Amino acid sequence: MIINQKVSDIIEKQFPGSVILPEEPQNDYIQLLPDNWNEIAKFLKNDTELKFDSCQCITGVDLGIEENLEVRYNFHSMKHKHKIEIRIAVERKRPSIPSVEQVWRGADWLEREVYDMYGVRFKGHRDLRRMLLPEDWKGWPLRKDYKTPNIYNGMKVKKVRKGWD
Amino acid sequence: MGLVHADEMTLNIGPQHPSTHGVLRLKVKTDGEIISEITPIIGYLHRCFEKHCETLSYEQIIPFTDRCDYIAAMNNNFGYVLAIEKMMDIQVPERVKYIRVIMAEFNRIASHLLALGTFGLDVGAYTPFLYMFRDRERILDLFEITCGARLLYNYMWVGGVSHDLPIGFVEASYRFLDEFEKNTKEYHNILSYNKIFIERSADVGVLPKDVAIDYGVTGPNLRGSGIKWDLRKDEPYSIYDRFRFNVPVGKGTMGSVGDCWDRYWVRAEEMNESVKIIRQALDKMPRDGDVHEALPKKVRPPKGSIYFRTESPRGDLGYYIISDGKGGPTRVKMRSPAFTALSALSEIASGWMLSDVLVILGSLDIVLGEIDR
Amino acid sequence: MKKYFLNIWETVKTLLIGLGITMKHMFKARKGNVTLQYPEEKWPRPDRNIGFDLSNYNVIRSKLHVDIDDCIGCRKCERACPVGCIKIDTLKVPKGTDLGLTSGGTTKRLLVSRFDIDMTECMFCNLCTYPCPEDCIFMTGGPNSEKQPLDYEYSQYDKKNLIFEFATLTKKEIKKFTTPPPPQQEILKND
Amino acid sequence: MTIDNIIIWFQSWLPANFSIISLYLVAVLIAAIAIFAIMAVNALVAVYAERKISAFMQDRIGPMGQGPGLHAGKWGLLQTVADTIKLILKEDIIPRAADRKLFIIAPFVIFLGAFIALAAMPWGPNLIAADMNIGIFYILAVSSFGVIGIILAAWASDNKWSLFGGMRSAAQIISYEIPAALSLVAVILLGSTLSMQGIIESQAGTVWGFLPNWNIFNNPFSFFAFFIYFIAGVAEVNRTPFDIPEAESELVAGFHTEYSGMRWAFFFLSEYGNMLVVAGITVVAFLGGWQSPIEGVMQGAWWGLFWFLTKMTGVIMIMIWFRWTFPRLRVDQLMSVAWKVLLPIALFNLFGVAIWTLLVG
Repeated sequence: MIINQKVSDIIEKQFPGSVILPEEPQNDYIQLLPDNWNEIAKFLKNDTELKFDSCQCITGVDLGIEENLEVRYNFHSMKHKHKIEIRIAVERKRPSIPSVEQVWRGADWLEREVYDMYGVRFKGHRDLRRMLLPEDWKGWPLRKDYKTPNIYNGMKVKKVRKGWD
Repeated sequence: MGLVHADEMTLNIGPQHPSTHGVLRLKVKTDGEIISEITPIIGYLHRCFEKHCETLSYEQIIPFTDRCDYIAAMNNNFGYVLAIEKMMDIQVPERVKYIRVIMAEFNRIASHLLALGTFGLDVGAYTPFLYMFRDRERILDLFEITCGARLLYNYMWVGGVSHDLPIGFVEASYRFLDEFEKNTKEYHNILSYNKIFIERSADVGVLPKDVAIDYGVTGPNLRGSGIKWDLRKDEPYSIYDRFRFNVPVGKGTMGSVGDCWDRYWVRAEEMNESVKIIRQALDKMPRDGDVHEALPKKVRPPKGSIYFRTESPRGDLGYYIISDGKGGPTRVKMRSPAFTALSALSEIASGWMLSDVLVILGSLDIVLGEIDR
Repeated sequence: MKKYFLNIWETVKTLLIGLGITMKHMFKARKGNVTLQYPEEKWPRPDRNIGFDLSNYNVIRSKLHVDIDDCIGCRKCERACPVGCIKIDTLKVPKGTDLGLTSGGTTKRLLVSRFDIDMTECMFCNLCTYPCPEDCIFMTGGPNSEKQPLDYEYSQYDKKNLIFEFATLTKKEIKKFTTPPPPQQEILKND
Repeated sequence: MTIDNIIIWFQSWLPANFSIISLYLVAVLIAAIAIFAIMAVNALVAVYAERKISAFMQDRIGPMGQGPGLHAGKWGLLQTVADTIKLILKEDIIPRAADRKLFIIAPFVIFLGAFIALAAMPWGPNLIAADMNIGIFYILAVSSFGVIGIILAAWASDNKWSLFGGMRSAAQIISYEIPAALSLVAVILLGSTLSMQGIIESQAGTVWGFLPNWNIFNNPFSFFAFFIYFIAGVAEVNRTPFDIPEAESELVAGFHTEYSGMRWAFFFLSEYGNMLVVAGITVVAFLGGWQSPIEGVMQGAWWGLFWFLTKMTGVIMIMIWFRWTFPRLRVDQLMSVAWKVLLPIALFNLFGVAIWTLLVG
């Protein structure tokens, strides 16, 4: 879509050096650096031309043990009726990214869910707790390096039955 | 003279409670009847949908999407298969397109009937609930003769549908729609215009426009707040651009815009719009054609990712699917509309009475299966 | 003051309308009802409100059944099952052993020594029935009622009883089929 | 058939020196058993009727059965019997944290409220357990006894939901007593007596030649007083649209959340007993009690009983009809209905009736 290129240019103009330009030209998404993500987010929401006022989806992504974790944001503008996807890579060892929970209130639970499943720490999130899993759960289940525990709270974890005899 | 000391009481609504619509737990602080703080605690129905998807093939995920939003399983199928079809660039036959729309809209009516009925139940009206269930039952009958299942259909496939419509389906649908249109008037008379019901729901739990957008609330809840946003109209997927229908929005008829009554009313009106769509689709549908024509030999989308949104009865249902070119997806994320709607609960329901909180919760029409996934 | 009385009037009016509707329904209660008197009336009740004949059903999802005589042991259903509730073991038979034909006319090449379906795990998605090349795994009833009568009341006291074993071969038969045929027969055939 | 009649009947064939106190006790016991039987039969019939009526109103068929065995009889006629057996056989659970003594007492206190109120109910021209000259006052006094039981149950259960139910119930019953009592005062003014039989007798005759001279038709003010009393009465027995103390979609089951088995059955019994009391007062005060609707036709002792029961059944049916049609009010709306609508109208009615009696009567 054209909107991606346009938004990418605007961000690059406003915050030089924050957009990672892809090796080959594509227009599915915009790849950003995590450093000044919070300011960019505020800009995206409040700029009259962009006005991305609705945070549709935040997806945590793990594409393999060698690669970085990724957080992908899908934004939508109720005013201009356009949408973009923004991707931000985070380190696997100490995943951390500025929170946009106070920019879009809807991002609150979505970020908590990503934290729950991938362990990505959202800096500045006011209530970063587990969302779907129990509070005492250990590990980040949707990461590729996650190993199912044998015992949870003294209960034996049932293994997937193979050949069930 | 000692001062009268009043403490706030912590009260757990749920996980087992008649009005939480599933296993939702609300931790509330009450001062007498007034609720001062609400913390929804979810995850009691978490079935690891996204983890499961990593180990399954694309076709095998479809029955799992059924089980996310078990009230509107057809719509869940619909969004998923459309996303995969878009990735694989499949053109489905005309008849399949119409069948899918008919099924999705029927399921939307069924889902809204359940939403309105249980909302009435939250307010204390028992009888409308059973009237609505009676009509829902007939829709489920139509689904059953088509695909054999009443709740979890696994009906829509990538590139087609599992079965063609059975003999007599079209006639039975027309018969149902004629009767249903008469019944909706009765529902309005017994519930919508009932003064007690209006008193209970109008001006209660107002969700203002900007708050709704900020929280990412979509679907009837957003339209109840007066914003005309419907993916079927604004970003038409499948063949929704071929039908003529209105997008009802809340106007604050009985109270202020965005109150519980408006959300209720938007759903009630949407059922009528769905009836319109089904009628047009039944009229225009090609009478014969092979529904399995475009089924791909192997469902293997090319490498890449997609975020695809459809309008489910609860709002924008998004699928984020990442494919690495193998038989199964790397990641399937479901953006559930009820999840975001519930996140707005503590904002709009704080400060109301205990009875109102449950009414507001009912008006948001959440399905815990979709929230917890 | 006017508003006060108008409000009361509105309340009384709408409540009376509601009372009228329930009263109307009371006197024609049987007309719209969809209740199924379960032990006496059994699903599917074809005349129930939409007037559908059982034979018009596309499928009924009741209980998986396998016509083991037709099974060629291709394991497609096992692979299609999202929950893994089907378990098939096959044995190779020596060349020349005649396992017979399926009703569709396909030659059977594998010996199905085990075909178990755990109906406690089945989620009735019907995915296993489509890939079957011989149409030998299907849900009972409905369009399949000629092959197998409808059965959805297969409740049991023990969970183990819900694992249905369809393979009928006894150990003796397996042995008979898997042992290579005596050499004389081969000579005879070669002649 | 008052208690006095029974004593006189005993004295007629027992030796004269027989102790009057023991006779009195026996007579009271007979009356008590009779009243209990009425309550139990009422509960049996009313529960079945409620199930069936609600089913028909909701396009269902309600309890059904085709024969003996696990079925509840033809048309589900044995449904309530089966329910009773189930309740008796159920385990009686007392929560560990509950206040044991109060928990056990509470259902009986509630039951007692309905039970002793029925003692002054005139079932027929001379069929009344105790014909007091302050009958209506007595019934009003003792029928609000039940709220104490509800609060006891709510407090003793040591459950937050129960507590909510108890608080709501106390507020509700106390508020609705006032309009109910005020509209009954209007009736007392018309009949200038407090005795139940006196009130009924004052309604003999006709108005305008064809309508029975019941208080509901007597004058426009008492016509409205009837509705005020009826609405307040429905509120007092905690039925929809005023069922907020047990509002199942909000408070799970309100004050009886923790009760099970026979103890719970007593709550149930007294709910239907209270319906009987309210219906009885409505019939006595506004619908001419045991009087026949057409003057001089079908009158007499047994016809009186017939008319009384018929009218009572009618009133109970309307309560059932209400329940299966209306949504529930919120607590504050409930209070504002009582204080802002019913009370002013009741006061106005009282004033009107007073003037009416001065001018016309």
